[in-house]
Amino acid sequence: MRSAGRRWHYLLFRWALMLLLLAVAVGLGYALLSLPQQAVGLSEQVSANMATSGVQNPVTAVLLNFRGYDTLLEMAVLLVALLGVWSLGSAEVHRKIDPEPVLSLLVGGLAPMMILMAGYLLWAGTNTPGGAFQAGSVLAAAGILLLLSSKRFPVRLMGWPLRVVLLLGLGTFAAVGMTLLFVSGGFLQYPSSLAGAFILFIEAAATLSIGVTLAALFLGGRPQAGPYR
Amino acid sequence: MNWDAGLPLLIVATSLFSGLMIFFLSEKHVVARTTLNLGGAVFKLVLVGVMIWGVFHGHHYEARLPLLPGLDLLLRADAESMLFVVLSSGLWLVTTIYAIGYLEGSPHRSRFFGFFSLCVTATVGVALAGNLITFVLFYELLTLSTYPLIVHRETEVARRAGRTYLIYTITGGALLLVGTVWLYSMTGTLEFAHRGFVAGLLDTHRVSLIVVFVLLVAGLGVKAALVPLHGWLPQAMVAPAPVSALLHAVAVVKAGAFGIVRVVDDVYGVEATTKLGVSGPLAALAAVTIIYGSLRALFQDDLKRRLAFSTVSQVSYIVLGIAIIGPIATTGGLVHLVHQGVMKITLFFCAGNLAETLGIHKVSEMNGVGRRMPWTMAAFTIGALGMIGVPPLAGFVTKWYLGVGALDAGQEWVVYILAGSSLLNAGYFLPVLYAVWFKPAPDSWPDERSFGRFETSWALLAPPVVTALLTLAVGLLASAPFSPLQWARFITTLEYMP
Amino acid sequence: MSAVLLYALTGAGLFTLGLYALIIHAHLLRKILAINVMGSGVFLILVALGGRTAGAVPDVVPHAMVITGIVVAVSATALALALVLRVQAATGRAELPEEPLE
Amino acid sequence: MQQIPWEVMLILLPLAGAMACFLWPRRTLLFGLISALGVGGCVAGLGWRLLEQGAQRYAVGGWGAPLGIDLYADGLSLLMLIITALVGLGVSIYSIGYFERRQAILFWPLWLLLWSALNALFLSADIFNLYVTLELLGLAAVALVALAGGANALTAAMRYLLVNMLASLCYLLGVALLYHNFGSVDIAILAQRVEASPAVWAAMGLMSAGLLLKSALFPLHFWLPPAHASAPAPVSALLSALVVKASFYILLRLWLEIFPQTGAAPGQLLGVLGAAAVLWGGIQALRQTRLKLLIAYSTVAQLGYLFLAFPLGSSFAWKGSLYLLLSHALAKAAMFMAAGNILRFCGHDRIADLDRVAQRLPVTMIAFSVAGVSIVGLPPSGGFIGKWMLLEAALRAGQWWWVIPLILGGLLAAAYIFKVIGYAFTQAGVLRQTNKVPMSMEWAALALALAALLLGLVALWPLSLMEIGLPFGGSEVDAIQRAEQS
Repeated sequence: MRSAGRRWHYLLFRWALMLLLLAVAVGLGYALLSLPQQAVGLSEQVSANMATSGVQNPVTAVLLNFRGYDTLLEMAVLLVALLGVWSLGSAEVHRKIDPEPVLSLLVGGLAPMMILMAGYLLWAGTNTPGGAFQAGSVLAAAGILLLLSSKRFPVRLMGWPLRVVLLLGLGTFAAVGMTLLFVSGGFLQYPSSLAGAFILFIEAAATLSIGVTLAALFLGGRPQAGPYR
Repeated sequence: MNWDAGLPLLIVATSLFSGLMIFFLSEKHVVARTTLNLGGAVFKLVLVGVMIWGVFHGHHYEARLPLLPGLDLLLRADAESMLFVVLSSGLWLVTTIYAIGYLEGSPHRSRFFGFFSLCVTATVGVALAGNLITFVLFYELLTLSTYPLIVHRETEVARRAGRTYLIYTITGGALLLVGTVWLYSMTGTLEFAHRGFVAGLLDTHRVSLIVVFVLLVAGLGVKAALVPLHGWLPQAMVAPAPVSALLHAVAVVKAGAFGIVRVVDDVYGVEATTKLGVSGPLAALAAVTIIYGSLRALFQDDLKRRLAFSTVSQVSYIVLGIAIIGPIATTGGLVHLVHQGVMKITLFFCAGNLAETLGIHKVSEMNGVGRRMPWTMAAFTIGALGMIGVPPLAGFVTKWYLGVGALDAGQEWVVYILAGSSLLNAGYFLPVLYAVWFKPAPDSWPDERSFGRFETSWALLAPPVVTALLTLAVGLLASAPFSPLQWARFITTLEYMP
Repeated sequence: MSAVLLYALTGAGLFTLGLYALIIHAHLLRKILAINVMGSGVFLILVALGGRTAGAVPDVVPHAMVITGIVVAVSATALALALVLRVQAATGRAELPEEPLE
Repeated sequence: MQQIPWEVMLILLPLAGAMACFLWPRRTLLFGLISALGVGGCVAGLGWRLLEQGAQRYAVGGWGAPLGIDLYADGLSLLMLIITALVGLGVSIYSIGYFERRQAILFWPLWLLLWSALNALFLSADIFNLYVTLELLGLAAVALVALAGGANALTAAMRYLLVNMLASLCYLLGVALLYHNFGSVDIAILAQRVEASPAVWAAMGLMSAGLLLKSALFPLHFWLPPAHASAPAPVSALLSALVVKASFYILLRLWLEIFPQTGAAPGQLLGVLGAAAVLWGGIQALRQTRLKLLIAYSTVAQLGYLFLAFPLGSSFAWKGSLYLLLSHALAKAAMFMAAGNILRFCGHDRIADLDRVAQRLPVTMIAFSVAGVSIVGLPPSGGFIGKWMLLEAALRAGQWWWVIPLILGGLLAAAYIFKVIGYAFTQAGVLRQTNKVPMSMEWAALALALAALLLGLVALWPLSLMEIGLPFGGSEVDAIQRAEQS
């Protein structure tokens, strides 16, 4: 009896929730439909300032120049997520299994390709779609493939070298921002002649960091070496 | 900062400073603690003396600390505050000496004397408060600093009493706060003034003013132990005797009664109080409390409990005097602030002596104790006779003024209340006195301790003797200049004369 | 109805669908998936409405915002997944207790 | 010589400190304390500038809104930064003694990142940037809760993370709607352009819902008690004192700037929920048998007070609410620290078994009691000033019914605070095995508690800071007061 009653309650709850969310969806849809049909947003301002942004790809210009500060904080978000995962405990020891030969072969061939691909994406990001995040993701995928195929990274790289690479993106970004404070008098205010170079520099560092951070997140815990062991 | 602003601050700070210092002393530092205690008390008394001299010579003592825009913490020496300051700082010195003797060798004395000093700080603050918010501030501080004193013994009973005390006083404080804010939102000022500061709102905000009056009196009535808000007081007598003395005579109930005086005289003013029609109900409430407290006291065998119910009754004389609305009755109420203090503190000191020296806690154990402890019981007798209103003791002066004042104000019913109450007072004190002096002593006392030369230790004996003599003096010398009575008449003049 | 609005409405649908799943399902993995569906809905709305410009070039600022949003979502999801594993290891269940622990 | 951009320093300094701590785990203490002191200096610098020059706007990258991101500092931001710096300094000192090495090397970088996120949040003038800071803050907070380890902390962290993610998405959807309606994410520009439309209503609903969830307003508080109670003590202090306040701050900004003309009904609703939170949180706190849960429920109640300003809407009410926020931050941090000391000392935090803590841990007990005075709202304390202002604002606005939760909440708070103090004054003679509590942990708690008390005596100073840039609009109440007095 009791379980039947419970079930009935559950169903009632489900239906009520569904109705409520339906109302939310309708309201949301109505709000969306009520938006102006035409809107330029900030596209005019973006194109007007592209010339001084140092890059040709407008998305990259927004990400690393106009709203570069967001991206700086976002690198910090990645670092926090990693520290969060590390604070949960150490990574589980990988089971010692021999990867199948096909996987081994595939990874051996794919990983260098992917790293190359990441480099291209990074470079391309200055004028066509692409950039540090795309490149970093591909890099991370390569790293995860290597981890899955039980490739072990040398223990001595797990200590400070790993931490340096993890910090590279955020550190470079912040350092460039500070340097510019003294050079051009504004935080993250690039001199337009050097903007491209600075952005590429930051992006390269960020790519490495993003790739390694994502791969480290995949491990799900602290590395088995170094002071964080 | 000039001297006129510094003095009120200094008077408050002496006990605050010594209290905070005492907290940091370890139990073993008896000499340092005693020095701080007595030094603070004596220094405060000296400063109060200076202040009286100054007020007499036309100095205007006032210290302001801005609290909120347009609202200051204000310490000010006016006639009413001087009355209460003299009472509390004088009795504090006596009580401190008593407490040092009483608690000798018991644990947690640093904590006790720390809060003891904070308690007096709060009381002096209440006395010197120049506006309602300052009053509220020190009133709440008083609640907080007395709680640890009530639970000092850390027994289950003490903790229960402490809990009851908090439930009553914190709720009362909340009502007082609401009333204060409400009043401020109407008037834009809270500064005490002779004849009050609400006169301009009588026509427009009549209902609000009545509600605020009820809130304020309810908040203050908790500490003044007006029936039905008195429930905490008899329970709180589990605290050590010096704390009872403090609660009943110096600090807590007095702060409540003094607050009602302030509200009627200096917030609303007697005129507005009458016009709002709230003085009659207040007088009625006081009368009910007087009779009820006396009736309950009649049936208590526990001595301190009997005294506690007697306090419930006696403190309402003050409220009654104020609520009768008339210069003579007001004088009687105000002077009772002092008179009740010296009489009741004597009685509690004596009760403490009985408990400490002979282990006597009950009235039924007091047979023949007058021969074992003549000095103590002599003091007790003076206090008790004063309470009954036997001339020429302090209580007589009060009752005389109240009675004449009531007749003067055309409220004859008060005389019946006074007569009834005096009969009841006699009913619960005279049998005790009879037993003490005329009944034979038992073979042994419940828990006797020997103190050598005197009937008890000198620190326990001197305070009640001194306060008993004071009881005699304020009655005999009532018409001398600077007696409490003359001072109360002076205050009344300010309130009633054009 | 323009394509832009179609995408945006789909996004709104995804958002509410995800919200429903988040509330209904007890398993933590499903909850995390539901939140990611909600996130996709928000990102879809954000990007789609950027296409309301007159010319062929859309407003790119929302694109950059979405990239930022995705990175944040990935980070949070990674932390959430790692937490699920630890919760399961500690309590034996990949679900939250009905009543908060007291 | 141009001006030093203190705003930027406030964000970058803890960020750099976090990176240094991460890179050199053996030197966490050094870098951590340098950062804490440095942030204090930067706040002082910014405060000085604000006092001299008024509210400040800083265009990051030199672009300026709407294309770029602006930082904006006025009195409201400044006070939030100051309180963060004070609590942060206290927590930093406290955690020296609290954490063992293994936890310390993770705590310090996470805490400094959290600090950076808080500073960035209080300085941001851009609703999308606020989203990023909110996420940074949320993830750091979750990670810090999980640092305690154990099933309770892990499930609490999990729940907290899910709530955070959900709330952030709601907020982000609102941002999307506002951007696509008005073409900017800058608060000041939006404030000029915004006009009532279905999209604005939807955005207000979504953003408010998300932020209320994060601020744990009743009935959305379910996640808070387990998270705040099971985290390590310094983290509990940070969460209750600062992290929940951050989302409240954003809500406050949005309501003051972007959604002021939404009519009275939503404000009344928030007020009702706040009143319910005060009562419900107070009753729940009273029912708890564990000290940290009691304090956590007290946070639920105290957060309710902050929302009582919404139905009143006068600048005096906003200031009162902010004043309560500030004093609650100090007092509650002190209280959680004191609870941490007791937990360390006794090995448990069951209230009924706090045998003789009053005698054996006097400094901690004084800290707890003094903080309690402010939580209850007794004079003289910051809590009293805040309550007084809200009471006065309610009575002046003729909405006397808000007095009831304000007073009842105080009585409930007194009940649960004195419940704890009462148990500390026992004669229970059982001497269990106890652990030593470092001096720094006791005195850090006391210092913050005394600061909460002091806030009740120097009210004019914070109140005058609240005037910088007039974040709460003109001071109409003060004007009325002046008119009445003259």
